[in-house]
Amino acid sequence: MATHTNDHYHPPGLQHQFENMKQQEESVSIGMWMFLAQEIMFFGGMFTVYLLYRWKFPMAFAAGSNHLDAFLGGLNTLVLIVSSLTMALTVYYAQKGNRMMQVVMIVLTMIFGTVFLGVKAVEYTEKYNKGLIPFANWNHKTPKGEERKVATSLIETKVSAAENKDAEHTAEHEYKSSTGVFEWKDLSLPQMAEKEGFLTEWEKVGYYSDGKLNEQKFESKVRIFFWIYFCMTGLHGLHMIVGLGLMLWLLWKAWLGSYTAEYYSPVEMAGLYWHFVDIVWIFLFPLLYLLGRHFMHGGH
Amino acid sequence: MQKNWIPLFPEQASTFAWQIDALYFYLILISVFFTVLIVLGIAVFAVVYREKEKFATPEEIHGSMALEIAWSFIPFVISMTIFLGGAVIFYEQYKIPTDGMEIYVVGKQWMWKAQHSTGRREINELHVPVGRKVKLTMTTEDVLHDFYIPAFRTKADVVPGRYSYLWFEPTKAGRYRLYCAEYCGLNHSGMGGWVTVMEQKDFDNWLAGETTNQTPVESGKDLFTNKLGCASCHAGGKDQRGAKLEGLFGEDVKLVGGQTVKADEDYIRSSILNPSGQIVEGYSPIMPTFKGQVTEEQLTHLVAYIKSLGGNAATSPASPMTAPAAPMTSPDAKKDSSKDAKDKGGK
Amino acid sequence: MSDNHEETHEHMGIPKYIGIFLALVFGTILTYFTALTDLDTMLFAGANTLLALIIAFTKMTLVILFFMHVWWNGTLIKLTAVASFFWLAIMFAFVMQDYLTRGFGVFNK
Amino acid sequence: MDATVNNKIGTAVVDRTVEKTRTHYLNNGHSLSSWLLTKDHKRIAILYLITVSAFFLLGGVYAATIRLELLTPASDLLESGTYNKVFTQHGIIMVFFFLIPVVPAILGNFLLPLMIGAKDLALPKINLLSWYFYMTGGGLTLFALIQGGVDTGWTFYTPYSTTFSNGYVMLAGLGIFVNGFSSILTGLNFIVTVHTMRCPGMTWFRLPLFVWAHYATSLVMVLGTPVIAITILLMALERVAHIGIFDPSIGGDPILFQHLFWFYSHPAVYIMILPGMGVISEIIANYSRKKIFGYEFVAFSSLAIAVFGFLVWGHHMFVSGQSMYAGLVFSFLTMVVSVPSAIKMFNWTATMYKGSVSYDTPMLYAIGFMGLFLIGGLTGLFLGAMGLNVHLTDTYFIVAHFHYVMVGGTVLAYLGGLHMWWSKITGKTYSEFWGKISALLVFVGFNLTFFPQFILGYMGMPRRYASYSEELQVLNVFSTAGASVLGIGLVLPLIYLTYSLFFGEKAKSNPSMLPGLEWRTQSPPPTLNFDETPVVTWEAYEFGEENGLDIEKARREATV
Ligand code: HEA
Ligand code: HEA
Ligand code: HEC
Ligand code: CUA
Ligand SMILES: [Cu+2]
Repeated sequence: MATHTNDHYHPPGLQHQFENMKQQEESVSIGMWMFLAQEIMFFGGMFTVYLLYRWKFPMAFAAGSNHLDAFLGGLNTLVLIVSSLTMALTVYYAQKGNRMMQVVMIVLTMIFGTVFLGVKAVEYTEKYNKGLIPFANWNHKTPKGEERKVATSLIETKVSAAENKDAEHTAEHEYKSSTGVFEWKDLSLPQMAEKEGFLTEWEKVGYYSDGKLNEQKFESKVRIFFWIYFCMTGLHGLHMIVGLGLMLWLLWKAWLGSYTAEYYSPVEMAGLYWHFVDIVWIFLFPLLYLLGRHFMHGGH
Repeated sequence: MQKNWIPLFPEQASTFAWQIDALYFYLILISVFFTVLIVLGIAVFAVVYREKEKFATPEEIHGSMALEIAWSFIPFVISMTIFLGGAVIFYEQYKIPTDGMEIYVVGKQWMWKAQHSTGRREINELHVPVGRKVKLTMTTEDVLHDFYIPAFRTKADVVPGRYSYLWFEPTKAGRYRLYCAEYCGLNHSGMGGWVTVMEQKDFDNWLAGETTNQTPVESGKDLFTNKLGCASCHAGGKDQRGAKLEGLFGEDVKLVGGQTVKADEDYIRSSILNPSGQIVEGYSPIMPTFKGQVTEEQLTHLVAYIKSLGGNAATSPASPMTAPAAPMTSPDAKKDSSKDAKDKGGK
Repeated sequence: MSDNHEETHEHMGIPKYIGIFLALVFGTILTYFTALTDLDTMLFAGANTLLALIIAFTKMTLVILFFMHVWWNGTLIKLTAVASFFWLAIMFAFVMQDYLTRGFGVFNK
Repeated sequence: MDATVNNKIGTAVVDRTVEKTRTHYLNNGHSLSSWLLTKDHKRIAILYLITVSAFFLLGGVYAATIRLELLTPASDLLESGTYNKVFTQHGIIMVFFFLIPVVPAILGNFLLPLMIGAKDLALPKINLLSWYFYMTGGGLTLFALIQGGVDTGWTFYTPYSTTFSNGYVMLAGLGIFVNGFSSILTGLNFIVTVHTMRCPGMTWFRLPLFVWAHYATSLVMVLGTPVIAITILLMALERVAHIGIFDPSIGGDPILFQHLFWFYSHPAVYIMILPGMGVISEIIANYSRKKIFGYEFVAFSSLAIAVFGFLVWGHHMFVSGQSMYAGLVFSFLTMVVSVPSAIKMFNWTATMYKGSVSYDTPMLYAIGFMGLFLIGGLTGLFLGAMGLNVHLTDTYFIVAHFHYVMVGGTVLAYLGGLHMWWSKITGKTYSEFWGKISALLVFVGFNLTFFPQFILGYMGMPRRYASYSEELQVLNVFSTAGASVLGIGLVLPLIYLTYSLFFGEKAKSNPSMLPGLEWRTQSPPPTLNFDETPVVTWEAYEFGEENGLDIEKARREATV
C-alpha cells in the first residue's frame, strides 16, 4: 500500500509523526484506553469513599437510597443503554462508510444523552424542592402550608405506583424544608435495624448519643450519603456534558463526510468514551438507588 | 538537661527505648556494610578501570544469573530481619497493658491537657512516677496532633473523634521534652512541654498538691501564662478571645441578660470555676471550666494575679506554651491564632 | 488499507448489537426488581448487594467486550482494561484492610 | 524559515547539506507562536526546561528561607505563621512543580522519541496541552501564593486543611489538580509512544533503560495521579461545603484522606526517582563504555518498583491510627519494594567493572547519585521498620531521608542527564571545569546540609517546627551552612550553562561515539529528528564494531 513509499503521500487524516494509518490508529486507540484507565482511577477514588461509608453506615445509606427516585434512575439507565447502542451503531456505520446513517445515529445518541441529563435535572429539582440538597441554603424554602403540594408531586406518585406498595409510607414523610437547610427526621430504618440487631459497630458509634439513637447524628450520616450521591452523579453528569460536546463536533465532521471506511478512528474513540460513561452509570444506578431498598420493601 | 551517654544521642528513659536503639544500631550496621561495599566497589572500579584510551571498546559482559540471584536474595533476607525486628517492637509498643496507670490526654491547638485519675489536671506538663506502666488515653478537640516523647522513643497521633492509646514505663527520674509531632497549624512548634518523671513518693506528694516558694502573684502569673494556659485567650490585645482582664477588678461588669455585677474575688473565682454561669456581654461562652484543675490554693493565686492587673493597662504576657527553657513562640503569632480560631469557629 | 479493520466489524452485525442491547435492558430490569425483594432474609445477609453487583459486572463486561470491541482488540488493550480494574481493586482492598482490622476506638459523642 | 514549516516533512532533509545554515529544531521558526504553539517534542521540552527551572529557583528561595530561620532556635526571622507557609510552599513547589515533571517532561520529552527513532511523540498536541496544564496549574498555585499562601504542609492533612487553615488552600489545590492532568497526559503519551513509535529493529529489549524507566514511570502517572486529583477535589469540597467525608466533626474520617493521599503520593515518589534511575543507567553505561550489567534485571526492576510501589503507601501512616494488621502488611511490602532498588544499585556498580570509566561531569553526578541515593534508600528501610518508625516519623530523620532520595537522587540524576545531553539539546558545549566544580560543591554541600538532620531526627527534633529546642542548635547551624554551599553549587550550572548557550563551542553530533540513536542525528537535531528513519541492528549499549559507528576514524582524529 501507499504507506511505505517515500513520496510522502498523505492518506487523509494521517499526522506527520506517523508512518502509516495503522500506526496512527493503534496509537490513538492505546492512548484512549490509557485515558480510560485514568478515568477509572479518577472515579475510583469516589467509589472508594462510597465503599468505606456504605460499609460503615449501611442504614444511613439505605435511608438515603430510599429517597432517590429509583424509577427515574432505572429509566435513565435504559436511556443510557439505548444511547450506547446508537453510539455503537454510529461506529458500525462509520466502518461501513455510511454517512447518512452515521449522522442519524449521532443525532439519536445526542438526543438520548440530553434526555438523560433532562431526567437528572428533574431529579435534582425534586431534591431541591424536598430539601435534600446537603449544601446549606441551596434548598427550596417551602412556605408553610404548601408542603402537601411538594410531597405529592408527580414523581412521588409515579414511584409509589411503580412500586405499588407502601403508599402510606410515602405519605408519611413529607420532605420539605422551611429553612433551606438539609434535614432528616426519619429514624425508622435505624430503629428497625436496632430492633433486629443488625446495626454495625460503626453505626452504634455513629448514630448513638447517650445510648439512644440520635436524630442529629443520623442526619449527618445521611447527609454524607447525599453528598456522595451529588458528587458522583455530578461528576458523571459533567462527563455526559463533555460527551455531548464531543458528539456535536463528531456530528459536524460526519456531516462534512470526514469519516470513511478508511478513516473513522475519531468516531471510534468518541464511542469508547461514551461507553465508558455508560459503564460508570451502570454501577452508580444500583449502588446509589437500589442497595438497601429491600429494607423498606421487603417484609422486615 | 540532657545527660547523654553518647554525644548527640537522646536519653533512654523507657523500658523499650533500648530495643529501638538496638534496632537502630542494627540498621546502621547494615547501612555501613552496604555503603562501604558499594562505595568501595565504585571507587576501585573507577580507578582500576579508568579510561586509558579514548573510545575504547571494553569486553562485553552481559550479566550473571548467579550474581543477580545473590544480590536479590540476600537483601531480601536482610530486609525481612528488619521487618520482623520492627514488627516485634511495634507490637510491644502498641500492645496496651491493662494494668497501667491511666492518664487522659487531650490535645488542642496548641496545648496538651492531661488529667490524672485523681482529677488533677495539668497543661503542657505530664508528671509520672518512675517504674510504673503508664497508659495514656488520648484524643483531640480540633485537628490532628501527635504526642511525642523522644526519650521514651514513642509517639502516637491523636485523631479527632476517636481515642488513641500510648503506653510507656519510665525507667529514670528526670525531665524530658514533650513535643507535638503532627503539624497542627500556627503554633505547632510551641505545642510542647515537659514530662517529669518522679520517684513514686514524690509523685504521690505531687499528686496531692504542690508547694512553691513563689509569691501568690508570681505563682498566679505562672499559672495564668504557663500552666493553665489562660493567656491563650486572655493574652491582652485587640483580638483576644476572652474578656479583657486588665483593670477589671473592682469594676462593674455587664453580663449577658442585662444584669451588672461587681467584679470582686468571688466573681473572679466563680468565673474560673463556672464560667458559663455569668457570661460577659459581647463574648461567647467558650471559656472551659477549670473546676478540678485548679486547687483552692492556686485559685487564690490566680485571683491575686488578676487583682494585680488592676489599673495598669496593657500587659501582654508571654505565650502560654513557652516551656521553661525553650524560646518557642512570639506573642504576635498568638494573636493571629486566636483570630484564626474565631473566624473558623472551631467546631 | 481496509484490511486493517476487517476483524472489528465483520464480527458485529446489527442483530448482534441489538442482542447485546436487549441483554443490557434485561439486566437493568432484573436488577431493579430484585432490589425491591428482600433477598437478605430469603437467602443470606448481603445477597441483595451481591446480586446487584453481579448484574452490574455482567453488564459492564458486555459493554466492554462488544460495544467497545475489546473482544477483537489485541492483548494490550485487554490487559489495560483488566489492569485498571485490578488497580482499583488494590485501592479498595488495601484501604479496607485497615478498616476491617481496626479496633473500635471511636467514642460515643 | 517560515514558522509553519516545522510540521512539514522534508524541511530538514533539504537543508542538511548546507552545514552553516542547517535548519534544526531551534532555528526552525523564531516567532513566539512558533514556540508557544509548537508540537515539536523538543521545543516543548525546552518550554518545560525554562518553566521548571523557574519553579526550582522559587522552591530554592523558600528552602534558603527555611534554613535561615532555623539558624537560631527561636522563631526570630519569621513568625511561625509565615514559616509554616514557607515550608508548605517549598514542599508543594518542589514536589508538584519541580520534581515530578523535571526528568520526564524535560529529558524524557526530548529524548524518548530520539532514543526510539521516532519523529515525535505519538500525540504531539496532547504533549503541548500537557504543558499548558502545567502552566495553568503552576499559575493558579503561584496566584495562591501571592494572595497569601498556604500553610497546610504539602500533605494537606485534614481536618486542618479543610476546617482550620485560613490559607488559600482551595486555589493551591486547584493548581495541583490541574497540574495532575499535565502529568497524566505526559505519561499517557509516553506509553503510547513506546508501544507504537519504535523504529524498525528497535525491539523491547534493545530499548535504552532510560525508556524502560520512563515507561514504568508513565504507568504510575496514569494509574496514580487521578486519585490525587479526586482527593484534592473532595478536600476542596469539604472546605467550601463541609461534605463530611474527611471532617470528623460532622462524621467524616481524616484517616481516609491519608489513605487516598498516599495512594498517590507514595507511588509519586517513584514517579520522581524512576526517571532519575533511567538517567543513571544511561550515564553509567555510556561513561563506562559498557553494556549495562544485567539489562533485563534493571529493566524489570523498574516495572517491579512501579507495580509494588502501589502497595506500600501505609508506611506513612504507622502511627496515624491505622490498624496494626494493616501496618504489618505495609511494612512487609515496603521491605519487598526496596529489593528492586537494591538490584539496580548492584548492577550499576557491576557495570563499571572492566569498563573504560571517564570522569566527565555527568559521571561525577552519577557517582554522587549512587552514594546519596544509597544512604537515602537505606534510611528508608529505617523508616519502613515499624518499631523504629514510631520514634522517627515526623522528625528531621524523615526530612533527611527524603532529601537524600529526592535531592541526592533525582536532582543529581537530572543534573547529570542535563550535562550529558546538553550538547545534544543546545548544540553547544559547557565548561568541563566549572561542571566538575559545581558537582563537587553540590555533593559536599548536600551532605553537610542533610546528614546532620539524621542525627537531629534521632535526637527527636520534630519537623515543621519554626522554633526548636536550644540543645539542637549546633547541628542546625551545620545544616544551614551546608545549604549555602549547596545553593552555590546549584546556581553555578545556571550560570555556566547559560553562558555556553552564547559563547560555548559548537558541539559535534556524537563527540563520545556513543551508540544510542539520539547520538546518530545532528546536534541540535532537525525538527523531525532524523533525516531518514533509522534501522536498528545492534543491541542496547553496543560499543563494539556492530554498532555501525566509525570508531576507528574517531580514534584517529582524537589522536591527531
Ligand atoms: C524520590 C523519592 C523517594 C524514594 C525513592 C523513597 C524511597 C523509599 N522510602 Fe521514602 N519518602 C519520600 C520520598 C522517597 N522515598 C518522601 C518525600 C517522604 C516523606 C513524605 C512526607 O511525609 O512529607 C518519604 C517517607 C518515607 C516513609 C514514611 C516515614 C514517615 O512519615 O513515618 C517511609 C517508611 O517506610 C519511607 C520508606 C522508603 C523506602 C523503604 C524506600 C525504598 O524505595 C528505598 C530503596 C533503596 C534502597 C534500599 C537502597 C539500595 C539498596 C541496597 C544498596 C542494598 C541493601 C538493601 C537491603 C538490605 C534491602 N519513606
Ligand atoms: C524536590 C524536592 C525538594 C528539593 C529539591 C528540596 C531542596 C531543599 N530543601 Fe526541602 N523539602 C521538600 C522537598 C524538597 N526540598 C519537601 C517535600 C519538604 C516537606 C514540606 C512539608 O513538610 O510540607 C521539604 C522540607 C524541607 C525542610 C524541613 C522544613 C520543616 O519541616 O520545618 C528543610 C529544612 O531544612 C528543607 C531544606 C531544603 C534545602 C536546604 C534544599 C536545597 O537542596 C535547595 C537548594 C537550592 C537552592 C538554594 C536554590 C538555588 C539557589 C538560589 C536560587 C540562590 C538564591 C537564593 C537566595 C538569594 C536566598 N526542606
Ligand atoms: C477558651 C478560652 C478561655 C480560657 C482558656 C480562659 N478563659 Fe477566661 N474567659 C473566656 C471568655 C470567652 C470570657 C468571657 C465570657 C464569660 O464570662 O464566660 C472569659 C471570662 C473570664 C473572666 C471574667 C472576666 C470579666 O470581665 O468579667 C475571668 C476572671 C476569667 N475569664 C479568668 C480566666 C482564668 C483565670 C483562666 C485560666 C485559669 C481563664 N480565664 C481561661 C475565655 C477563656
Ligand atoms: Cu499539635 Cu502540632
Ligand atoms: Cu512512601
